Amino acid sequence: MNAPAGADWTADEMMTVAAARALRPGAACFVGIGLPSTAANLARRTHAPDLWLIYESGALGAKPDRLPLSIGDGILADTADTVVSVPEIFNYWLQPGRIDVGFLGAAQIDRYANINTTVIGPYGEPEVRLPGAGGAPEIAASCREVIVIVRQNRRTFTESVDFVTSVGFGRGPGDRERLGLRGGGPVRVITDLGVLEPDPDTRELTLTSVHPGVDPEQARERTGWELKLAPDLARTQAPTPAELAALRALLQTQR
Amino acid sequence: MNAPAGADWTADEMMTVAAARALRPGAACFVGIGLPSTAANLARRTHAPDLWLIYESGALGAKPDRLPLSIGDGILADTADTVVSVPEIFNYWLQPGRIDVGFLGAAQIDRYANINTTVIGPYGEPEVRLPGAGGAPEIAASCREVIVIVRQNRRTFTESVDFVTSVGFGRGPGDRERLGLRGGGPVRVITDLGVLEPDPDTRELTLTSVHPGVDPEQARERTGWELKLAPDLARTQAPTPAELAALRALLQTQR
Amino acid sequence: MATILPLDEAVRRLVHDGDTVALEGFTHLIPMAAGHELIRQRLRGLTLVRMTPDLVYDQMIGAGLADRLVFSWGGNPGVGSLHRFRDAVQNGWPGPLAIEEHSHAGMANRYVAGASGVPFAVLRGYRGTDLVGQTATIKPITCPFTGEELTAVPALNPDVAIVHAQRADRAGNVQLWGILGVQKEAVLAARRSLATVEEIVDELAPVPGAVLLPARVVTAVAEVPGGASPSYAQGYYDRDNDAYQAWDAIGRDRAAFTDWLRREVHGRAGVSGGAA
Amino acid sequence: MATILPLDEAVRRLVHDGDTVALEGFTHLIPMAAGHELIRQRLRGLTLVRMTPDLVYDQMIGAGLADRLVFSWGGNPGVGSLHRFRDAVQNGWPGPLAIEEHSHAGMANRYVAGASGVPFAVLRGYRGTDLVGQTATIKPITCPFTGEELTAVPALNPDVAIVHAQRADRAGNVQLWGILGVQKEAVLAARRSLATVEEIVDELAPVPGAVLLPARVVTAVAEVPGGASPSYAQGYYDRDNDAYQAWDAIGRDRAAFTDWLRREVHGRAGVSGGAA
Repeated sequence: MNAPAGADWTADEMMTVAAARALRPGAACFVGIGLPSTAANLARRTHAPDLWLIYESGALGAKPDRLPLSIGDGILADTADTVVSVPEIFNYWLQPGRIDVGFLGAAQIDRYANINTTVIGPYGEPEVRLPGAGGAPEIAASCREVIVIVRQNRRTFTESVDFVTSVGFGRGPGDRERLGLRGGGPVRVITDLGVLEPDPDTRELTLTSVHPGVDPEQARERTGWELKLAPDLARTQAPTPAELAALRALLQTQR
Repeated sequence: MNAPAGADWTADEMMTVAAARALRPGAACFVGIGLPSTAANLARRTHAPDLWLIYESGALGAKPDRLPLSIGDGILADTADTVVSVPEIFNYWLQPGRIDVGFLGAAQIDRYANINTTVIGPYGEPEVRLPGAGGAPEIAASCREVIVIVRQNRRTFTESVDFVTSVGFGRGPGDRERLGLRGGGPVRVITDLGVLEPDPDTRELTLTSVHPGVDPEQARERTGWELKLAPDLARTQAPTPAELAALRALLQTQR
Repeated sequence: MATILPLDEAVRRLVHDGDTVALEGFTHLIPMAAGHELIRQRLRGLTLVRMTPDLVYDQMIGAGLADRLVFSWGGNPGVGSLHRFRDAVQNGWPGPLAIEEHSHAGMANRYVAGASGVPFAVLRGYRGTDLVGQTATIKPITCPFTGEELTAVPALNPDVAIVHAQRADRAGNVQLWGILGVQKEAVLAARRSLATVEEIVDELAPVPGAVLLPARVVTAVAEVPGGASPSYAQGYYDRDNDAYQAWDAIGRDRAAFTDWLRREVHGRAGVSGGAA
Repeated sequence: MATILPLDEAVRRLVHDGDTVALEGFTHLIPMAAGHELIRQRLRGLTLVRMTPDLVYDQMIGAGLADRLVFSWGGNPGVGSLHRFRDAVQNGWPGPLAIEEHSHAGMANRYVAGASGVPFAVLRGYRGTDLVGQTATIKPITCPFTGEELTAVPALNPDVAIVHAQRADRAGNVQLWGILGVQKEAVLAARRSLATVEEIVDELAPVPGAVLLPARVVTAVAEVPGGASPSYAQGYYDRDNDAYQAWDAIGRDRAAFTDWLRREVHGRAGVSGGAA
């Protein structure tokens, strides 16, 4: 809905393509189902065929030739370099910092990229009870970097989250170190409007790129805090025909 | 050498047969190489074909058709119900108390069945450096019961051991409980002269059976403490022809 | 040594009101049929434990079996929310449901500690999150060598663990392969265990990647072909994704759910396979 | 990603004077040839780590590579003592050898902690034994939930882990099966790792019970057929029990050992297989 008039792609497609581009060839990538899995598998079909996909179900080096439908889809075990138990995936692979990139979604995210996927409203008297933590707190703590994919609106981008399920930068610089979190934390929040990155000094999420057709003011309106714009605010490169074709072919496999 | 004149078996054969008889059908038995392995495999060939053999190398339910030559012999993996890693054998099998019987040897053993397999003389200036602990301390701590097999002499059966590698009954009643050792501890020490069992009240090893041809005084002479004799001191049943035949056939397989 | 029993008899012998019960299976091999049998036997006051309460727990919670849920992620994977779970937590329907909430890493380590016979596990986890303030079973622990502060979680030792697997032999050795999940640890941690299997065979041919649960840690085995449906059993059948989609509408509405329960669970006593 | 290298080149790149080095393999798949290459390269000041120092460590200790040994059982399995190890501990020949002594359970858990990125592991072990008084890396720890006292041991994170396996593919994924030992944990715990393998193949066919070490946790792979001899490689060759027996006489005597070292190790530069 935010794609520019006349564009042959949607805002969700732009978001997925931007996320795929963020994955370096050869990286070990901890993948959740949904947009992260789509983005990671798109990267495998475009610039990063050797991306090493890890699913929390225990599949190491999965190479699905279609989009898996769950994090425990049989195609993951069938195509993996090896399958390990769930305790092993968390203890031997995630916790020691072997994973380059973790992908997270969010029901709420604040200016320091702290994420809520647990509850809207008070914990004891929830307005909306969400699924909860799953693998997210330790993905956020231990991956070398974290990428968040989430659609941008004021309900989601809130001044403060109702519950910290996964720590981004806590209350600002030094908090990750103080908590002993050994991964680098969020490096990028990719939305349907643009890309936010933590300011190197303040760690506050700052708009660094807007997607084609998006006015930066739109992004500010859809953010629950006073969103800062990077001085060198960039314009995301529109999806290339090759990227779009690969993405659509990938989504076809889900049928 | 302690077999009675005219016997067609040796004291070592008597010792092995007595150890085999101590194993109940169906028991899960943690087996070390040497006499314990011979005794356990003899039991499998006589009264306990369903004995469940566990080797610390990770073989669960091994069914070797010959005597394995090491605790990691290939025949163990080939015939096991399953092979697990060394951390699993200790953490998932031994530590939680799943093993009925553990077999131990000893370089020294005291009246409370504490065992030394580490060093003769002071630790820092050893007279004889022995192999060390291996799996023994946790076998002694966690198996439901422990059987010790060792040849009886004053060098081995000492007033006090130079180093406690594996705890029997510590300094007497209540010590295992105080230390949080959840297995029952040694139930039987089988030697080439007879069988010693802990006194139910004092926990002191007491001679409860002598093998055929052995004078109880011989056992006392070969013990470094004032060995008590059970009031109902028994005479071990001599090896039966069937037991001897099975043992000798088993030992043949080692060639 | 495992006893081979019909499913209803196995559940009757192993599971009692008030028990702590863990049904495990990570997307793959979810013991759905066993869950339905628990519902049919109208068990009450259970503490249900599971890393990923999904359809089968939504159904058991909606049917009123549980007083308490210990978990790390409660959703309909790939579809959305669990509405019976939400209704219980948000509105106390059909009764109040206490929750004890962890992360996957914490739950996995709790089972590992339980399987290992130690009272707690240590991990890097939870620090800085609001779970620490809500869940009493998360505590700090200091490394006695480095002084570093980490997190401790207590062992999980369910009264009963229930898993589904591909095969068992007649002695009750259970073999499973594909996505392995946390089933081995759940069975080893539990006081009693039930494995439902696709088939009982004379001999378990070795399969690459297969885990074997020796018969002596399995209390009972029940042959329940299709017992993981609508989840899947690698080598036997695929996941029924439509059923997961369809569950959303059923679970969303108390009346639709109650009707489903009557028809598809209580109405199917003696039908061996899972249904949703 | 693993690099495929000749053995001498791999050792030159990965192992340096003063390193902490773990050669693992539990009776099965002992990296004998790699040990001999360490001797040939006259490395010095090593801390050698291994659950079961046997022939290969007797040889390395006798050759003067080690300042320090971290271990849980040092013997010639099925034969008797390790005479070079005894000579070093009892008489300081060829130099003093400090020892840090554990039980198997403790060592296994130390590798698990190292592989898991936590600074310590918790176990039921050591309590009441004299190891507690001799080994500084054994400490009590209290369960924060039950108050029970257990034992903590620190993580092992060797600079280099060396293992032998049946096969690797050209990307450096390593496959091993049979008795698994603690090799996976040793490799995952180490900063760098070397796998010698019986053969490098185009495709790793799945084998029941096989463990795969993904190429990204392996630094280098060297093809060394017979590299575990006189121990064995399941599916390739049997254990040479005569060599273990013969070692007793060689190891017992300093002159016989020195002669053996000159002839069978230093005299065999470039010979790929293990020898004893």
